[in-house]
Amino acid sequence: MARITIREAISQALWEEMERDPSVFILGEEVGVWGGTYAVTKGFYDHFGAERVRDTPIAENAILGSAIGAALVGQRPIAELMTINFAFSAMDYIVNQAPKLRYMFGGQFRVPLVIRAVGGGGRQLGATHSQTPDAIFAHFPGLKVVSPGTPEDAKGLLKSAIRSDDPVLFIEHATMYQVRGEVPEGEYLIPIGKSKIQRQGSDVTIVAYSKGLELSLKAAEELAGEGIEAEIVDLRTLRPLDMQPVIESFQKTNRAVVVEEGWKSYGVGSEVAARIYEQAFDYVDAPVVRVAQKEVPLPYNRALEQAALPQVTDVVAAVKEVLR
Amino acid sequence: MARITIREAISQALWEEMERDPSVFILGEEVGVWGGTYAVTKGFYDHFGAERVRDTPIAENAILGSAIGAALVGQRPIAELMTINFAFSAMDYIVNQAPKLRYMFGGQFRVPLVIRAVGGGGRQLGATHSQTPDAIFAHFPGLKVVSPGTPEDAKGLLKSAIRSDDPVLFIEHATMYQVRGEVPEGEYLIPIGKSKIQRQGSDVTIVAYSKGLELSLKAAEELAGEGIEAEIVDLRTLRPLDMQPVIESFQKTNRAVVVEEGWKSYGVGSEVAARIYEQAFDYVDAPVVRVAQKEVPLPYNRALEQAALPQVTDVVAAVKEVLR
Amino acid sequence: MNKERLLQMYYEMVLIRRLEERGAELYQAGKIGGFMHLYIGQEAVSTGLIAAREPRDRLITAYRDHGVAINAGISANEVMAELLGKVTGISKGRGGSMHMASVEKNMWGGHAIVGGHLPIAAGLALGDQYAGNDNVTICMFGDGATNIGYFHEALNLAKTWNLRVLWVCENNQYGMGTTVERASAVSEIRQKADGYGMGSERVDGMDVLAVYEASQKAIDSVRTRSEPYLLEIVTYRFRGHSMGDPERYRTQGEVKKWQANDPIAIFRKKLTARKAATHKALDEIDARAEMEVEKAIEFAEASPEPELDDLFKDVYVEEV
Amino acid sequence: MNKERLLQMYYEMVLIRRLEERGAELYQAGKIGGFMHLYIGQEAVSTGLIAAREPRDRLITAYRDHGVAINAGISANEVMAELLGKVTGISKGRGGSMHMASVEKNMWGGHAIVGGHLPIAAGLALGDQYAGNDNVTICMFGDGATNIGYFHEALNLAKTWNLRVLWVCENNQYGMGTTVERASAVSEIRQKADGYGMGSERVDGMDVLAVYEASQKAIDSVRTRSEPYLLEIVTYRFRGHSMGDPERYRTQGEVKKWQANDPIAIFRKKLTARKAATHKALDEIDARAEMEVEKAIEFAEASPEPELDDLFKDVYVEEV
Ligand SMILES: Cc1ncc(C[n+]2csc(CCOP(=O)(O)OP(=O)(O)O)c2C)c(N)n1
Ligand SMILES: Cc1ncc(C[n+]2csc(CCOP(=O)(O)OP(=O)(O)O)c2C)c(N)n1
Ligand SMILES: [Mg+2]
Ligand SMILES: [Mg+2]
Repeated sequence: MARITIREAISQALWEEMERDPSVFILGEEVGVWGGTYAVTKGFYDHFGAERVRDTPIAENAILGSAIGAALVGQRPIAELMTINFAFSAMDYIVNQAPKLRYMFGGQFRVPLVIRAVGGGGRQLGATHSQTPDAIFAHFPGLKVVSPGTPEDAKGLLKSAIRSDDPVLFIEHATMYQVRGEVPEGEYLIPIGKSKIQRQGSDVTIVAYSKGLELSLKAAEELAGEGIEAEIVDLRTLRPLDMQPVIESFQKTNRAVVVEEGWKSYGVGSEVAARIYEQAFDYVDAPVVRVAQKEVPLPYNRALEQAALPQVTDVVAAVKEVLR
Repeated sequence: MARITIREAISQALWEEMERDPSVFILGEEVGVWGGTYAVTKGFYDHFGAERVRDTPIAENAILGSAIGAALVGQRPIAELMTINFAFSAMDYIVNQAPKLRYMFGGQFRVPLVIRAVGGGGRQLGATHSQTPDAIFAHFPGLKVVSPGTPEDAKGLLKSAIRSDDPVLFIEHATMYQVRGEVPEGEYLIPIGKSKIQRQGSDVTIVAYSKGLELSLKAAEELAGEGIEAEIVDLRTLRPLDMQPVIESFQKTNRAVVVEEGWKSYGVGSEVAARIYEQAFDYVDAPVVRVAQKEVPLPYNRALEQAALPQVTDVVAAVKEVLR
Repeated sequence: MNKERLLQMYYEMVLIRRLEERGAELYQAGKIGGFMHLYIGQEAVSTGLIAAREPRDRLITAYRDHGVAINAGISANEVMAELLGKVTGISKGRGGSMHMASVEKNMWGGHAIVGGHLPIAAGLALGDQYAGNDNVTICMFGDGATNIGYFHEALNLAKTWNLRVLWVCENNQYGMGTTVERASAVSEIRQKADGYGMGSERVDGMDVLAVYEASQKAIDSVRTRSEPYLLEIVTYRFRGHSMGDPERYRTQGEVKKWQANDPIAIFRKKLTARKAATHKALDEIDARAEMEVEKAIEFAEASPEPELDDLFKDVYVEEV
Repeated sequence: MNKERLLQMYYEMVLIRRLEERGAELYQAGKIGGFMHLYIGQEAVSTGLIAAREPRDRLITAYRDHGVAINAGISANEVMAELLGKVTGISKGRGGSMHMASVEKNMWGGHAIVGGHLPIAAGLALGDQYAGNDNVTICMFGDGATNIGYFHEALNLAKTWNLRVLWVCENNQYGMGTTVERASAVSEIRQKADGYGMGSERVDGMDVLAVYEASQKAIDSVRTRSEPYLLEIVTYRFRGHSMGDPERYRTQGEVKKWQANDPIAIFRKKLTARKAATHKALDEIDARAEMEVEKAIEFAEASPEPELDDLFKDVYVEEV
């Protein structure tokens, strides 16, 4: 097992798949000469060349639309949105084209497309550049939405996404690229659509993903110091949403907290909570508590921004509340 | 009280506000010469002229962006999206600009903008043109999202929206324009952000809005024939979401069904269910049941489309399930 | 062009006309739902254009796609069955009027978001460029579509990346009820190519042979020079924008004037004048087209509805 | 132009330069967060342009907005305080580097979505047209922004509706690490105006007086002819795209060549040559600008942070 960062994990997944399959190529803003805004594709341009690591104009519709077209005729493009905030500048392709073309044309088309997008707040980028709007993409059938929280998952899931014949939105978190963890040696894949227990515990179930996982793992350590053992289920995929490990854990703990970085209303926590009640009603001992972003556009000022974002202390407090 | 259709109610609201306030004007595709794709602005062009009823190019970003700009300098534009499906072609203005500008610039700006958009399935328009994606817009703080289900509400809420100094997304349903109902004589306003009991009952609480309301009212009649009295709470506004009447009703009935036309996952029902448990946990006798669209892009074929859309029978069945 | 091909073009134009006329009746009778946009008046555009393609050249268009489907080689049966929402339809009844596609015929839809398919067209060409072939992608769209951002991003990308796309604007003078002049900064769409340093031409879309010749030249130029080109084809739709258009935006006189310029009548006159066919031979073709459409209606009506059990099929390739 | 105004322009250019240099230091020291895009090298653009506006003419720009803010009349104090996220900042510490705006100074931001503010600019002008005045909206954006759909929709709308917008492309040759040639179908941005039948001009952005004159003419034309115009101002950014740019996409040689063409040095030479000022007088202005920036830093550092209790303020005008 090697210990690498999420950045390295993603980079490795891209590299390995490009080496493996010549139909895989990357396109997006500054993916090439620059080396990727977040240095994920550093060195790719020199190695794979300008045809396979394509710098695009600043034109998100052209990026995603052309990626869909190339996918239709058999290539496997990986389109990068410099940040997920720019998804709103080309939303139609993400929710209204890629996920619908196959169904609408009676199953004739395939759209083997990966859209990589970096999201997340906490870097004082102001309201338009700091969003974690993952939940809204997961609303659309036909799309797969993946958002890993560890290097192992990032690598294995991205490789599966690239090999998927369906469109996948792969959401990374800008403040998690440095997160380190073990990844298996050699080639491995992790299936899309499977939640995973990231920490075992018996007192409370924390459901989280991406940044929420990071917060939850830290909170769990703190709670362990107080004798509270949290079990953490990492959703990893928001659509299709795998509730089975959540429900199994909940049947053990009878109490759950859902942690996400995005806004609370109409968020991931709402869906998870609604399903827990539907699927494990008889096991519910206390209302599910949702930890999420305060309902404001994220401000620039650091203290204000942090006040709006969910913190480890919020997770700890939520667990104590649900255990009360 | 006059009995008019929702189409007439919306038309009256627009007409009255334009007569009252010269800073109000309409822009959008085919709002003028054509008279509105759904005939809502029929006669407006002749009466108010080309400056106040502006036909635009097919350019949703230009429509919404320019409406925001005009709103910033003191006008009160009503921008029409021919259908809400085209919101995805100009999403940034709806979720990332209009709702954030005021906050981001320290409260200096006002964006007194109404975006009218027609949504809904059931007309065999195929996957890209049949959506009811209301929930995703309600995810964004800074935006108000309104979607009425009766002529009275349509008129009163639209007038409030036009007078609001904040951006409002006003979602109409294409198959409800002919729905008739009583509206008060003379001028009246209905406040944004207030849910309303549309039918009294004591056995079960149905939470709905827009098309979901129509289905629920029909289901309630049917249920009444079997001795089941449903109380129907119409959300009317998805953000800010007023749970008080829902909770009050639920504390009486202890059982709830949420009915919406959009997809179930990450939908309105998820949020309402999560909040019911949070706010009325001690009153919960059975899991909240969500009635919603099946998780497929809507197909063209009529029978298939109807199979995917929620039906009155689904609401009836859900009520029986929750009462079991 | 040899006589056989000329008559084939004539046949296709008449077939489209009849199919649209009968389709309109079926729509009125409630057998077709959704939005339906007729191609009547514009038959020469797709017929002349598509006659000039090689089968490996890809087609993609907007929702006004019945004619394109026929010219692409999709059968009247499959088109009609799709209109009736039957499982034998070219899109299995899932797509309807606006969404006809056939991978086999290299026809990539049928797209209902105005301008939304232009970046996708650039992508088809990108896929071919990446694969190393010199296929041309032919992308058709309306005059109204040239004002939306998709158009700009797609044309800019195609020129910058030397993609083999023939951009074809069917300028039928209106986007719904809005004239080109009321929606576009320039009234000759071809002028928009100047902003991209792209070659362009404007051609009479009522004359199928003019369309054919211009298309052949344009496709050839795109293929050999490996760069995009914009063809503006000027035409007119004789019917409303879609079924149920109140048509308040134009006069009957204007419509009549254009109808006097019927592309089928014009072609008929040319064919007989240059003795490529007798009136009788053309009448026979007319009858054959009519039969084909009647047969298609029979086929479609007799075809089964999609299975309700298949509702969830094809949402994903891989089962989830 | 009288001497006083010339010296005011010189002062503003130096003030911007110093503010950016000191801002960069504060950023490195961790006192400024987020993305910060410096205007060093481009000072002549906004200075010459904005000197030509009347106060009623509206300004709107992208995220590279510190210079524009200063030229618009926002104080160095307010700019610096905003950079430090203080409540005394022009956007109360909510916006940061990319989001400076002042309704009072008719400066409408500071926008971080590339091209996103162009349709909004059209709307400012639409609001003025609707109000019946002849204010001009001056909308600045980068070369990279001309490839996105927003640009197209905004320019088309402005021309079709005769909106009074002066579109100003600051062509600094790069959008992040991508040259104009690699991203745009045409390398002279002004050519894009041809596709809209819009007047345009290309001007040297290192010469503030050339910028001023072209701007004055352009603003006047927009106002009196009541139609938009595209001004391409050719310039260069001496620093990276934003703080922390690895600058792998250009050589030091190229940067040096452009730095030899420093807009402040050029203007200084012109001022002394035409005896509008002595070197000594200009040195005094330099010192005054430096002081102004130091004072601004003091002000900003001493200013309070926003109240945490105000987190929910101004999400809506009306309390919800
Ligand atoms: C993005 C988007 N906006 C609006 C519409 C609604 N709409 C459908 S067709 C049409 C007119 C298009 O005109 P044009 O491009 O000239 O094509 P034509 O119908 O004349 O063939 C409009 C506005 C749409 N489908 N997509
Ligand atoms: C819609 C969108 N896409 C991408 C970005 C990321 N981005 C920020 S600045 C920039 C480069 C813009 O270049 P240009 O317009 O030339 O302006 P300059 O920075 O040179 O002043 C990019 C790609 C963004 N902010 N918005
Ligand atoms: Mg047209
Ligand atoms: Mg630039």
